Amino acid sequence: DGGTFRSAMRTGCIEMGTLHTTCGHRLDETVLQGLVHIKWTGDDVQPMLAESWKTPDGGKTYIFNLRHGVKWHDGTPFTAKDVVFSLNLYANPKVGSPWSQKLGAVAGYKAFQDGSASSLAGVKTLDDMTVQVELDSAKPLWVQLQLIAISIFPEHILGKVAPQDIKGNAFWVNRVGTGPFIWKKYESDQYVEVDRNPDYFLGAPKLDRIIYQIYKDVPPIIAALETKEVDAMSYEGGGVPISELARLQKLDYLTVLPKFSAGLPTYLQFNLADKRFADVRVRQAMLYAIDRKAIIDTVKQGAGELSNTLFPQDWARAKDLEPYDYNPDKAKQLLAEAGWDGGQPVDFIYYYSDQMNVDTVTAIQSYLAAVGVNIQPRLLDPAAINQVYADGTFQMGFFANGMGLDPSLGSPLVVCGAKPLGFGYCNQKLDELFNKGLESADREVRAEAYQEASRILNKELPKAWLWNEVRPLAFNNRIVGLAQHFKEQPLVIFNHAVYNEVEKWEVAK
Amino acid sequence: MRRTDTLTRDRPEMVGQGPLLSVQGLSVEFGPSGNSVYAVNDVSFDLAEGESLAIVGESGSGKSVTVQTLMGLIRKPPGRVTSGRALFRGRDLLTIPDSELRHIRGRDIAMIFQDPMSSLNPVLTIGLQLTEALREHQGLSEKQAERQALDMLDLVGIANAAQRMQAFPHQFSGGQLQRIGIAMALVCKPSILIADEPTTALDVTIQAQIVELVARLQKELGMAIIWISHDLSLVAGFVERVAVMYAGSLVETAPVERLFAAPTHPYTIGLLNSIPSLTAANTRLVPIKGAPPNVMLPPTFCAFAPRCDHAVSRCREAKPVLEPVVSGHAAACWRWRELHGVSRVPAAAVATDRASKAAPNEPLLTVFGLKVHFPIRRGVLRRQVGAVRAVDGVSFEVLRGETLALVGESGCGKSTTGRAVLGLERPSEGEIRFEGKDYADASGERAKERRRDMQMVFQNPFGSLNPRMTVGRIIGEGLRAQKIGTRASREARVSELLALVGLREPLRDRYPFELSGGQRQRVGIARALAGSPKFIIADEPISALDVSIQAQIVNLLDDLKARLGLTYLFIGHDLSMIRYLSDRVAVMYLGRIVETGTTASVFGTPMHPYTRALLSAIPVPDPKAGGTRRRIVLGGGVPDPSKPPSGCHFHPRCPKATEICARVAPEPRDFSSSNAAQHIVTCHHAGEA
Amino acid sequence: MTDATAIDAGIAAGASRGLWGEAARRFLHHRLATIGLVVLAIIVLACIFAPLIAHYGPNDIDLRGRNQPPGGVHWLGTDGTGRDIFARILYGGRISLTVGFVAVSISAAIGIFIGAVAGYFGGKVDLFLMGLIDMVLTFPRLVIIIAFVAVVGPSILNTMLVIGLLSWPSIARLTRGEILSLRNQEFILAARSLGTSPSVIILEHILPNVLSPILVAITLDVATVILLEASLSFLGLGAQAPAASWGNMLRDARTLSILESQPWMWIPPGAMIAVAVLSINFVGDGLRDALDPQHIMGQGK
Amino acid sequence: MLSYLLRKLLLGVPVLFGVTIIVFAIAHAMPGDAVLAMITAEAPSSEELIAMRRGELGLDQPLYIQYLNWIGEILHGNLGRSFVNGRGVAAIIGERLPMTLELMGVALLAAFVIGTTLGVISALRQYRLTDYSLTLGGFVGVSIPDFFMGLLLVYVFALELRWLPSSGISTAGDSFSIADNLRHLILPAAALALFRAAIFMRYARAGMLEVLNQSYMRTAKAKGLRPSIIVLRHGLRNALIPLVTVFGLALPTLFGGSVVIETIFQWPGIGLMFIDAVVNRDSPVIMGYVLITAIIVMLANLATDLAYSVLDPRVSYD
Ligand SMILES: Nc1ncnc2c1ncn2[C@@H]1O[C@H](COP(=O)(O)OP(=O)(O)OP(=O)(O)O)[C@@H](O)[C@H]1O
Ligand SMILES: Nc1ncnc2c1ncn2[C@@H]1O[C@H](COP(=O)(O)OP(=O)(O)OP(=O)(O)O)[C@@H](O)[C@H]1O
Ligand SMILES: [Mg+2]
Ligand SMILES: [Mg+2]
Repeated sequence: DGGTFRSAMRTGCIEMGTLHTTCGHRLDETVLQGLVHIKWTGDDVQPMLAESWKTPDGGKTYIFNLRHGVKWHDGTPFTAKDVVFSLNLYANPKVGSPWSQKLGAVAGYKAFQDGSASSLAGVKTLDDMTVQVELDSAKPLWVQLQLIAISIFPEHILGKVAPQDIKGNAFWVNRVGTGPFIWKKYESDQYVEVDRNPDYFLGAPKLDRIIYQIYKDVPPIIAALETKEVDAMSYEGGGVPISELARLQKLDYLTVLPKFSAGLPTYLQFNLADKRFADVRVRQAMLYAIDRKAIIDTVKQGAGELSNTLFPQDWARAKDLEPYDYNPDKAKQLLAEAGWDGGQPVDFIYYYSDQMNVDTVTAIQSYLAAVGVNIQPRLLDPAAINQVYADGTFQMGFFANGMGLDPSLGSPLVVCGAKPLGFGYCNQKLDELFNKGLESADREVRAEAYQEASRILNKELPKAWLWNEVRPLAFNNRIVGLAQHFKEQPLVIFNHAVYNEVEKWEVAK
Repeated sequence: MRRTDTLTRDRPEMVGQGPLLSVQGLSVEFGPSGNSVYAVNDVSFDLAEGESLAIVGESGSGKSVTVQTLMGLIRKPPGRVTSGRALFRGRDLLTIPDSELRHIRGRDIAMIFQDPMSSLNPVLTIGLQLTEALREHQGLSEKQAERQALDMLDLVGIANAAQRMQAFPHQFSGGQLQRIGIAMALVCKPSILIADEPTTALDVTIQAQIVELVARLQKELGMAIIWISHDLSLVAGFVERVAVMYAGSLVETAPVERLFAAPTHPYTIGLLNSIPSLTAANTRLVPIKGAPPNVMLPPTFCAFAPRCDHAVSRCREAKPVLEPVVSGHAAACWRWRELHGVSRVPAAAVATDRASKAAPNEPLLTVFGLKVHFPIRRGVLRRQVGAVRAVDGVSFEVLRGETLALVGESGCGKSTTGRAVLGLERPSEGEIRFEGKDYADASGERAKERRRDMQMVFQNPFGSLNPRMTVGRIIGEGLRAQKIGTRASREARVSELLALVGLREPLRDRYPFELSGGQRQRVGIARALAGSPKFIIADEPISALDVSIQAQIVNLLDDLKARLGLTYLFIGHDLSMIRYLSDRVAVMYLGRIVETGTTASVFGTPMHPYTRALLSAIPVPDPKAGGTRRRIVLGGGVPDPSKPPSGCHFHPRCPKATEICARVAPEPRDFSSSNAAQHIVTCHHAGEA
Repeated sequence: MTDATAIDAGIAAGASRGLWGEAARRFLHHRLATIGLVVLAIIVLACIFAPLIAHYGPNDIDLRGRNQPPGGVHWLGTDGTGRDIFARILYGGRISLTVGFVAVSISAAIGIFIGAVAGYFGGKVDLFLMGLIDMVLTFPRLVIIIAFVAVVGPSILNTMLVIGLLSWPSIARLTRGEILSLRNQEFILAARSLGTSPSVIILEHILPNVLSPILVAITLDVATVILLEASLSFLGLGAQAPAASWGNMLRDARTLSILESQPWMWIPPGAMIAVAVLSINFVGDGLRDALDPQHIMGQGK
Repeated sequence: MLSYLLRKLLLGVPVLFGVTIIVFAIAHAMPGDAVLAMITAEAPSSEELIAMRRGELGLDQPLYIQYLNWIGEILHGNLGRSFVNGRGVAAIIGERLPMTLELMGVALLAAFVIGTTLGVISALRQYRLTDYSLTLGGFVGVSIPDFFMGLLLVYVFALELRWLPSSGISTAGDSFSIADNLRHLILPAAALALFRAAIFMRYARAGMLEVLNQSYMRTAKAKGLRPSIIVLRHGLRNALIPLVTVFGLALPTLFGGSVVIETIFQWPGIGLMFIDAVVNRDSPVIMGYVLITAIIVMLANLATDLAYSVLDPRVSYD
């Protein structure tokens, strides 16, 4: 009797399926599996359905040796066909997965997309248990960077479904995978129940089952954590709200990790198409005007790491960055030099509606007002924000983007012509540096490129970097293994890493 | 001879027996002390087994509160019994706990209420309402209780009782409901029946049925009865003793004959004087002057003093108590001894010649074949499925300078006729000629002319005055609407009108709620007179007023007629009043006029069976007449004007109906003995013996 | 006021003496209503003169002095960004009360107009307008407001507009019912028989008489709308940060820690909503009694 | 009666038609659409993909065509398909409606029973301490917004006293049991009910006071009936009649309230679904929701009319 682990889950998009949402990946860690998963230590990937892989040509061709003896939960053996099927599914234009870009480097992707081919030319089986993937050009970090969020689906089930019907297919509420837990039951907006898979290829889990309890709102999760109705408040909803930390820390049955790095750069967004923000002095002035340290110390109760560039990774940041220490006089001076017109209000959008972020926006508004920048905050939901982005109808904003895993993931924010998040920023030098970082597997080489990039980003401030987000997490001590994992993890990379080794967790006796 | 027994009940040999109910010094107040309504002040009376007592008094005089206190029905708070005892078979009803009193209520003392419709629970079947008291008090089974209730319904004359037990109150007519109310009160065979104005809300013909029924049942069942009324004439016929109340106090009690023969208290005398006599010649009514009393004042003086011609300073300083005048007759007046023997009609009364002085036979208004139908819509598409034939072919003339009275039961179409004449209701058919001009479809200028020439005085003196306008504005409204005169001249005219109807100038800035009923009605009259109309329709202008005030208004209307040369169409149902004030009478039944003629001929020799029944139902303020008059009690209730009976509308209730009546609507025929005045009757059997 | 001057000053002055004077007297006799009115007046005045009363601006943050309990400097303490709660209560009251009054004014204007038209003209017009009323009544108001605010974007102005545009049916119904029952009152007939024109009948006879029940309904609606704004703020659709409204102050306090250990953040806005709603309800009750002709008549009898 | 019902239903058709137009307009006027709502920074989408997805959902067609398509679906008894997960809207609503109805039904019933009882007691004890305290309590009840009431209840009963679960419809993973479900129901239902109980109380009190002044109550008393019979059989029956209207009017507000309460208590009803749909710009679901609630409210109004005629024999619809 291994007991039940109840995990809070703040999502309602299970029915849509892994291929179309960004929010259901946690389930794939326990039910479906990928070829590889990112290690919970965050620094490497770990073989899963692929037992091993090699690249004979320095990153252009990958050969994956699949794990033998793996069975789908319904008893069907897992084979190379499933892998080819799954990669094609992600890339299939008829499926329309937002993740398809992850396979953008695979040979034949373009042709598949524009309809001139009916599958990815670069993906093929070498035998029943071997798959070969060929890329357009050498990408030494392809597996580490692109493959981690790709799940492998059972061809014998989903193969029968027309690609356009994949979204919202009944499969997603009755998933058949290869993972440590077997899909048992889904109750819409209530929970997903998964049961122990005794035949799991990494060993039978100790837990009997996991129940993912679904919540729409954060306060109920906190209450449930407190009343022991759930065991874990991990990344969901931004972790434990800062305001509730003290309260949870008092409870002896919880382990609270108050300063868990989220690898999440937070910044002020500028619409550079608006002439007022085209002047770099204006952008710099904004940063000088805000006492970020005070905000982190107070509103965020220490939950944030001051940052002056895009990358959260220490190794990717130069040491000699301009710190932009709080200096309102300098801010005023810069604004004056740039001829800033303080009378005109600035439309300022944001979408984190939790109290801490609202307070943060309030503080920012107040600091900016003090130097004569009159922002008018406007809370939007994602759809509206995307519309606003598409139309370019905003002036400033307060946002964060998760890119903890690798500095390269930050490129969509700042490279030339980046859509929709670039907003007109372009620096060829920066683009080159990003490419350089991707073309090598050597940490030294890459660090050099990214540090140079960090300097540019620090100086030009295409976005005004504020800090890297910290997410407090809390777990019930009842579950052994869970909190330990997080404690040793350098940063929470969304929810990928968490469920490695879930088969080893257990309920405390 | 029970009557003699009770009359002499306080002779020494009777004392030992003791009365069934003895009320002593009862006082009831409402509201917080210091700001109380002194509803009942020191009231005492006895009731013997089987005796019938009437308590008479005007609205607000404390009649209901008195009897409701006995039964523990007043709400406390705000009500408070401040003194007194009420011994019923030796037990004080005022002090025994409610749980005990409950067993007396309904079983020993039962009550019938004024408005039959509202005193029955609208959502319960009458079967349930009839049986619940039986089951409560006698522990009967449902079956047994039902049987008894059925017997009782039979007794009060509800046909098809078994089936009707399942019906709800709204499925009965007013008369039937009151019968049910009576059955409900009698079902436990109480020893005292209290009837609180059980007929006031009913039509004249139905009222007669009920009075007859209660009088009969009282004799049959041998119970004592307290009958409350504001109408002295109504009770004259069938009670043994009368107690007159004024402002919460008993002012006079006497055996009924004695009260009529030798009233002692000035108020009683005043009441009797203000009732038009059916038998006496046309003497001018003698109203009681002034307005009803203010019950907010502590009862430390004679409440009638402000209205009393004989009041002296003592009357205003101390409150008189009931003193025996003769055995069985007591009065509460400081001066009864001096006033004793003062004639009922004071010397001031003038005999007026009410014969019409105006040139006869010149019609001012001619209504011919008037029909007003209100459509009834039903069904998914709201199609018209029928019509309420409120007025269904009415023709009459009003001669210049006369008063034509339109009488008939509630709902027969009197008001609708009046409104149609005035243009407030669009006639479906017919002609309305005023001074020769046809007004039936008048609009614009013509309608405006009509406004100036004709006006209306409404029935309800409160509802017809906008509660949010001052008296001055109300009276001046017509002048403003028709843009007559300047602002100043209108103000002057309002003052003139106020004086004309006998209202003091300062009242002009009051609001209707600050006025008494009589004053309100004067305002209504002044408003109607503002544009100097030639013709006034008075739609039951006195029926909502107290008896003592009615005479004031009637006299006022009379004076105005004489002074301003007005012509009236007077709508009413109080026949004795109509006889008094009208020159000619038109009797209406279910949308049609059945008989028209001079007042003398219609009242003297009524020809239509309906008119006869109506006339016979008039209560006579004379106890002696009560026994001798033969009432024609009509069966059934007033029929539904949307489904009028075929042929003669009256035939289902007509004692004389024959087969032809159901088939053919009779034509009007003139039965006048002289050529001067017609006497038109619409009946197949008119003139038959 | 003497009789003579009352006549000179015309109806308005006369009214203050008689009916309305009487109503005012009754109202003042209604103890709770008087208290409600006084409290409400104090709140409204305090909100209007907020800059004179509060020592701090509603948005003056003081990050180092956040979450301070009530004390000598900050009377009601400070919130999560060190803003003075007392100041925010006063400025927030401006928004909450403005939303209440403006939204209800809009709905009352629409409601009275539509109700009056339906009631007075009857027939087909009535049928059509009743259909419209039914339609708007079947909408779950909050739900439509959520969708609507998503369209026009959250702001106080939009909130007021939307609430106003969706809340009129009850007032329209009431107005229509009152007018229907008034239409057949004898004093209206009397006015018609005097040749008074329809417009004068509506203005002088109908409106003053329907106004009092409607006035009562309106006051009660103000209370409802204040609560509705709070619910909208809960959903993030009411007043936008950093502006304060009682509703979003209450929402800001929506964490268990604050509930437990920083009651100065939620008790004041909660209490203000309750007190305002309570006083408005009391005032409404008082008006009901004061303007009810039955009560007035009770005097006469 | 039947004809009345028919007429009402027929009248309902144009009303519902109007509802569809307004709802469609609102759903489509919201900034952003279902495709944009799905885009996140982690999964940026190309413009072609966005266009393709719009095409798939039919969002590229002119609005009136979209409206006609939708109406066409409705006339076939469908409500269209969710943009988010492609499931039939009718099926989704059908799955969740029972939960919302359970919550609302229990809340409404509890509010009605509690409110009426207290209102009647308050009326019977008019101007006494009980009356004053109940009236004051009622006023406080109507001044607390739903969401704050929910929070207070969770704090007191789930966190401090640990009597009741803080959220959900049943203990996740356990086989469904009524008792468990009811335990979960108590707090959200109470949060919805208390406000309305206070309203019912006020109306019940007023209604009962009015009834107490009616002469048939005097008649009942004059018959010497037991106080309980007088109050219940004669009084309450009549006092209930005006309450029916209040009951009917409470329903639309209850839908609004349940959106808030379902969010706070993670009650998986249509309110929660609606909020998600708004965020996701899932217009078929938004429209389906409003249409269904409008129909329910309408039917409930009809039921109110029926209840009226049952409670009050004088009322006859023709
Ligand atoms: N509940 C009450 N509160 C205050 N005053 C009351 C109450 N009930 C009766 N009164 C007052 O007591 C007085 C006597 O009323 P009562 O009903 O006994 O008169 P009545 O003679 O029966 O009149 P009516 O002919 O109108 O029935 C009236 O002035 C009335 O206003
Ligand atoms: N607007 C209307 N619509 C439908 N029916 C009406 C309307 N007005 C009056 N009636 C009906 O017409 C009939 C005659 O009404 P009317 O008011 O003329 O009677 P009445 O003789 O004046 O009675 P009462 O003595 O009660 O005043 C009644 O049955 C009444 O219900
Ligand atoms: Mg009475
Ligand atoms: Mg009439």
